[in-house]
Amino acid sequence: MDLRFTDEEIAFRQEVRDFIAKELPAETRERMVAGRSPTKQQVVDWQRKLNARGWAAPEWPKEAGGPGWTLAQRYIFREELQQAPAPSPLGFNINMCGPVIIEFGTEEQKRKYLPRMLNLDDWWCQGFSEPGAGSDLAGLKTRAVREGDHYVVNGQKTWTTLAQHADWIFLLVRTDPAAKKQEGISFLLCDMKTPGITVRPIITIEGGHEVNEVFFDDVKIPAENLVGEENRGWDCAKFLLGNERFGQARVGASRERIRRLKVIAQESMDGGRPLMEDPDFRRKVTEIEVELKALEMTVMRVIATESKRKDKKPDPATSVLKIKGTEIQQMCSELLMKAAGPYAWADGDPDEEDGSNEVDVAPDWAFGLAGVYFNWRKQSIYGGSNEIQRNIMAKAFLGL
Amino acid sequence: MDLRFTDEEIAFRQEVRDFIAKELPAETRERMVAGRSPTKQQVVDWQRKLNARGWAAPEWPKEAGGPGWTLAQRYIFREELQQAPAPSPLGFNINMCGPVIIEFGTEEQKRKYLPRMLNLDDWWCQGFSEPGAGSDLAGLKTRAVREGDHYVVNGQKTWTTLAQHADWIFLLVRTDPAAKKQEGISFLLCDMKTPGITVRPIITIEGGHEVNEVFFDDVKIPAENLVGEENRGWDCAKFLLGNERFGQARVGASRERIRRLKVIAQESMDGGRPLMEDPDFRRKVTEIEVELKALEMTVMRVIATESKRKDKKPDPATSVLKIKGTEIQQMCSELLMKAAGPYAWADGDPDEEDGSNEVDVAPDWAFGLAGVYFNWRKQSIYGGSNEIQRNIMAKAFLGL
Amino acid sequence: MDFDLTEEQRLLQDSVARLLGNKYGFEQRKGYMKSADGWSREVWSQYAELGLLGLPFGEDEGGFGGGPVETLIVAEQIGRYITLEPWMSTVVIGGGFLRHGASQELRNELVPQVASGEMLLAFAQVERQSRYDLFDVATTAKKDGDGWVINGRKGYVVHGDSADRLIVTARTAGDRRERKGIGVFLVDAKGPGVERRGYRTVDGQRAAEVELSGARAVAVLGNPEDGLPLVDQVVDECIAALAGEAVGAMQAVHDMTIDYMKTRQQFGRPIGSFQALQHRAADMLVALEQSRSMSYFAAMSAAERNPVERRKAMAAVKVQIGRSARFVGQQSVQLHGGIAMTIEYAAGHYFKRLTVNDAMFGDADHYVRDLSETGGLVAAA
Amino acid sequence: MDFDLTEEQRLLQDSVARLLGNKYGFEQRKGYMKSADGWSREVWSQYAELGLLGLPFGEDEGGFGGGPVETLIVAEQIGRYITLEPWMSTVVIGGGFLRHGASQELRNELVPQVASGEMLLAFAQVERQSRYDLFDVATTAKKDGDGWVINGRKGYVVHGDSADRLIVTARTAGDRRERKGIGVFLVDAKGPGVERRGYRTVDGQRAAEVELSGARAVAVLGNPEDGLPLVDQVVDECIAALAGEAVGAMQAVHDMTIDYMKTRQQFGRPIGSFQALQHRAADMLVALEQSRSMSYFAAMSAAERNPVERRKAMAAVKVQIGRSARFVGQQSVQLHGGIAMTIEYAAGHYFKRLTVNDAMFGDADHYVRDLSETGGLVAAA
Repeated sequence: MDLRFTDEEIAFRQEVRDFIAKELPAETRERMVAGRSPTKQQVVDWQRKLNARGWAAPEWPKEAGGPGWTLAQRYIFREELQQAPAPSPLGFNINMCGPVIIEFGTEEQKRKYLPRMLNLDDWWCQGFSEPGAGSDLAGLKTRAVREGDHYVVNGQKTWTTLAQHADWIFLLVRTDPAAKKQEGISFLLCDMKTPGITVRPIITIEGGHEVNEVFFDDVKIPAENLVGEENRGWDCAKFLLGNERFGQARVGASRERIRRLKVIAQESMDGGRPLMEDPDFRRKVTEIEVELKALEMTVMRVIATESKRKDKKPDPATSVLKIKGTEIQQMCSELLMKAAGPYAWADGDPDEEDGSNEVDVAPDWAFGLAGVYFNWRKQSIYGGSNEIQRNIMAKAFLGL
Repeated sequence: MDLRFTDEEIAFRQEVRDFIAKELPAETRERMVAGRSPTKQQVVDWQRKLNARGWAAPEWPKEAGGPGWTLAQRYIFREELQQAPAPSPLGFNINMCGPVIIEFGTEEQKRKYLPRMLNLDDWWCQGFSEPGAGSDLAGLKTRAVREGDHYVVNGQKTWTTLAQHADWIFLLVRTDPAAKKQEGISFLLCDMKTPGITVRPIITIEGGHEVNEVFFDDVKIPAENLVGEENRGWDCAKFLLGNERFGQARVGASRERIRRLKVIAQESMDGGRPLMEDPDFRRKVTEIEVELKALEMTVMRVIATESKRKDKKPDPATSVLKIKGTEIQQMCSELLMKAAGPYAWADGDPDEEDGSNEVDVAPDWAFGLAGVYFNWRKQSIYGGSNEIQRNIMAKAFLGL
Repeated sequence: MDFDLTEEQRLLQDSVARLLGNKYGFEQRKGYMKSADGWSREVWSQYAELGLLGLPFGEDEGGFGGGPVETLIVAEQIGRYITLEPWMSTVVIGGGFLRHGASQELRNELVPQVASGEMLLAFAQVERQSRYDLFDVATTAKKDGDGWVINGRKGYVVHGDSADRLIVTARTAGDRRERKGIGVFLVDAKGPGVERRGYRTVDGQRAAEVELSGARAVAVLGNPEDGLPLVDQVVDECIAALAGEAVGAMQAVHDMTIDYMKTRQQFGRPIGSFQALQHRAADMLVALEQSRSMSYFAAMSAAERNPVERRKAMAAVKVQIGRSARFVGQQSVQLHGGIAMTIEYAAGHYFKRLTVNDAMFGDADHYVRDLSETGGLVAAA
Repeated sequence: MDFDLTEEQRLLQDSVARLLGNKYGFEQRKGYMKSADGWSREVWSQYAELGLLGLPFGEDEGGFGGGPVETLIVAEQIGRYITLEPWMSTVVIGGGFLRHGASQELRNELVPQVASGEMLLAFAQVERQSRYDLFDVATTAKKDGDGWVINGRKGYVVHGDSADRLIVTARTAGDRRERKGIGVFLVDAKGPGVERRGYRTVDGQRAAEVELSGARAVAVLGNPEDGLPLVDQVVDECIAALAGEAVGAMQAVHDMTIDYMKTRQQFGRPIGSFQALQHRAADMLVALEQSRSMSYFAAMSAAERNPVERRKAMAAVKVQIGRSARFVGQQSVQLHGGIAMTIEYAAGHYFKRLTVNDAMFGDADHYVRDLSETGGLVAAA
């Protein structure tokens, strides 16, 4: 048992850190420090810088355009991005659709899509969830009927994150309605410019536009856009979802939030002294720091185990990472809001490109923090709600 | 809406308080302040003093020997006893078996048992729970077979509190094994000296002897000891359990514990100052005080509603009282243990009559507090576990 | 001890419930939010007709003669429909300052205007450094002839953008965090030296950032050298009303959640049949019932004469209500799942209102500290 | 980064597990508890044979040459079987003082005796007023000729009744709560001026109250004028071992609970089929896994050279382990129901051990305060 990073890994961390320090635009960083999402252009620019360096897809194999890193390197890389903070490589491209194509796609599909994914020439989005399906993903109803060399798709997807930016969508459709629930599903790729697609924004409670409904009305998708076999799309979905091994822990991101929290709580006065000196507030911050340290060690355990695993089954510890990771992130957002006090409550979409504290109704460091808190309640709902994670642990791991 | 006590009620409280101040033996009080249960003799003596004053059975109707109090008076009386602290009237006699006899018993049974119950000439115990039944009380298996003018009882009861002190036991037995679960049960009264009864102590985790197993081996119980009709004993049981309206809140008892806690946390040094001045400890105490104040108001709401209710159905708020009441009591016991620090950990049965800190291994105020904490974990298990209470709320009240 | 409403109180409750039932559907509310004021003048005039705007004033001066229980009744309905009108600012806070701090002459002038709905009031108290300390006041009031001239900056002035008069705390003497030397002044919101920047708050209400540059007070409320006890009293009365609002909102969102759990299907059955979610709903009910109890305690304590006891009681109220509101709000969203994350669904709006309600005049954490520093509710013995 | 055990470590783990599997059934344990010592001399001699008593000493001096990982491995097994022998007192704490504080001569004399099981040590540190502050020492040591004479009273001396030597903290200079002026002394437990009153603690272990009246030290450990850094270091190593013990105990009681949930029937089905209880079990597993992670962090940090960083790390360890142990312990009892409340069932004994484990050298609340006062783990930026 040796619980430290190797010298090579420590050197690698420095290399990543130096790269970020040199290449990350200050504006992107500042926007993210304020708790806002980077703009589309900021994400694209950054992805291209990573791609130029060969770092666009940390988890991809070398032959597909990845850097060929060990798990520890991937972890270090992502952690450094998160705590910079810098945008992560676009998840839809790099962690969702890309790996599915690498695993199940034809050579033709690989050639066509992967390089453009890496360079963010195409922005992808995910068409999985449907209204009414919720945690029961396999209950999806969107139909695809084969007609000649096309599928004709009808139905509706929802919670489609950043569909408004997307050039392409990968989606699950039902190709055999007579089959049992998980069977009869196929995995398709679709150009968002195809006639019959309508994107309608869903505005979330804090006022942001991050997710969408996507309607398919007789949308013709070329049959060559099928990934894997027809009616075997659930394999792709399971692979994609199971692929998420330690990404939901977001240790680096939470560390960055705690740093920020400490700065804000030092600015914010309470009872005549900085809030950070209030024993109760300080205790709360310390408690998340402790949880985060334990989570970091749990991630490292998962990585160490993963490197030796042969099967591709999801690790039960993944649920621990999801539950604790999201609880910590939500708690950070709550403490940030609390730290800002009444000045957190000015309404404004934190993701608006123009910002909205221009009339100066709050100190800049406080503005919009309630919105982030409200928005982050989603974290315990999506990606397999934390209740679903507990079901998984009880059944798959404890055998209850 | 008028949320205050009336002048009469305030005067009544003073009357009770004066009585306790005058009559309660100092030894009894001191033993209870230390967190230990009163001895059998202390309970008996106190019950007789109450009986002499006509206060032995606060909830009984006048004709049965009760004082004829309003609900508010009963609440005030019990609260004053708890926060003195003084022993409450013996629950098995006064709140369990007595009311069942008053409601379902014959005149003969009333004459025979009630006066001796009031004066604690007979100490009763409860034979309901059985091994294996747990939260599923109606699953009981102890059999009673009618033979001439007797029932012959065979089986086992468990968790029988203070059976070692008891002269009589009231018990549920199965008289018709063919009937459905809740049917075919009868309610019997049994002299503990009847041949065939064996009492075996169950020692609880802290080392105390409070509960017992009671074995019945061909025990002959006169048929006249049947209460209500044969095979209708579940009615008695439901009545008895539903009778518990606000007793489990124990607001007065918790208030007394908080007072004690504050004294101990003032004695106990932490970081060079009294523990009570530690912001985190103080916060925890304050949080229970707040919960307790809310609970007190909830009890008063239940009382006010009860006085106007015609039906005898249990109030859903009863579950709130059980859950919060026990959570608060458990938290008090935990904070008392924490306040005492390492000196709470000397082992010793807190209920031993001789006490056991005689070799002076801890300050007297600290001795045995861990034992009380361990013992009080039972509170969220017995009397319908807190999980069962949540089931009741979800089903009976929320309709889920 | 009697928790039943009197006949008159029941009528009041029914009439407010009927009005809001008709006027405060979710779509109607959205419409009000988008209007220029951010709330409904029509509803406001109906408040006036029902006597809600004169609620706390004596019948002799044209009011309704209501006390803390009546305020609780109205506040609960306001929470149930998460209304947007400036009732809390104008009637509870503004009315409180008029009742406890205004000269007879000023009352004669303003009470009828408030009761009729012509006069809107807002409380300009928060400052950038003050957080939740009512006595932390940097804004100054300087004597100038018979009057007072005010300079400073106030933030999060709830409904400050539509108010006709601002009730401003300002320092007449002493250092920024001294308890003495604070005065309360009435300022014409449209008068010279007052600049307001209105904005919407996260819970859909309105507020303003206010700059005061040589603004002249039109009246003084209470003792200009020692106005803090007056501020404390009015804020405590408002805390009692906020408790009612929170209980109404918790009840509404809990009902909504239970309904959703009964209809929403997952894995072939209603999600309300899953025991883990049932227990969550039961815990929410416990939190709600404990808060309801505490809102009664708040109404009882609002009239408490001893200010130390009153402040302690209100601190306890804030702690219980704030903790419950957080739990009920968060879990309502969680039990709904994604749908409650959208702005088109009511549950999220209740969650947001409950979040802000907790923090108004200090959140549960603030008050648990206050209460613990002053010895708590139970004396040692 | 590698969490796998080496071949040698695996052998160590297996041999301890095998020994305790044979010797530490619940009934056997009860027998040891009732014996005069309160633990088993036979098991102790087998510890010696396996090298567990020489674990942390160099192979050159007759030890096993183990480091923090080896300590963790043994401690986890000790927790799994909640053993009663004085291993923590003698080997982890006593061994720590010998390794870091003893002269070569003293080591030469004592290490072989400790490793062979002849010499039992106990740490006399707690005083009635000290609570969890290692530097709060009223007991005095006065120079007398070449030696030191000790006066004072120590409480909760774990295994103090069977110890041959006591390791006593005593003040050589300064005020009671000064960090300087504390010395660490080795005292013959059976020598003149030492009075011990042994007792059983709630978790079934043994401790003693010790009165020192002119007891002469047989040796000094470390610098008698500035022994606190030595105490801190040894206690930190012990905290890392306690973390392992807690993880072992949590794992055992969690396993026991899951097994019980699978077999215990209520309402016609195993209680493990109730979702609310399943989620509780899952939350316990989260707590356990987070603690296991933290026990590795503890082992990593035990060798940290910078004492400030080491103390911070151990504070974090205590917080995580303590919170998890409380939850897992309480819920194990709750999920079992009544049966776990009886002394004849193992779950309650794990709960009690976990409760005491949390509070050894300070509970989670104590360390969260310590850590928060020293700036936490993450620097602001």
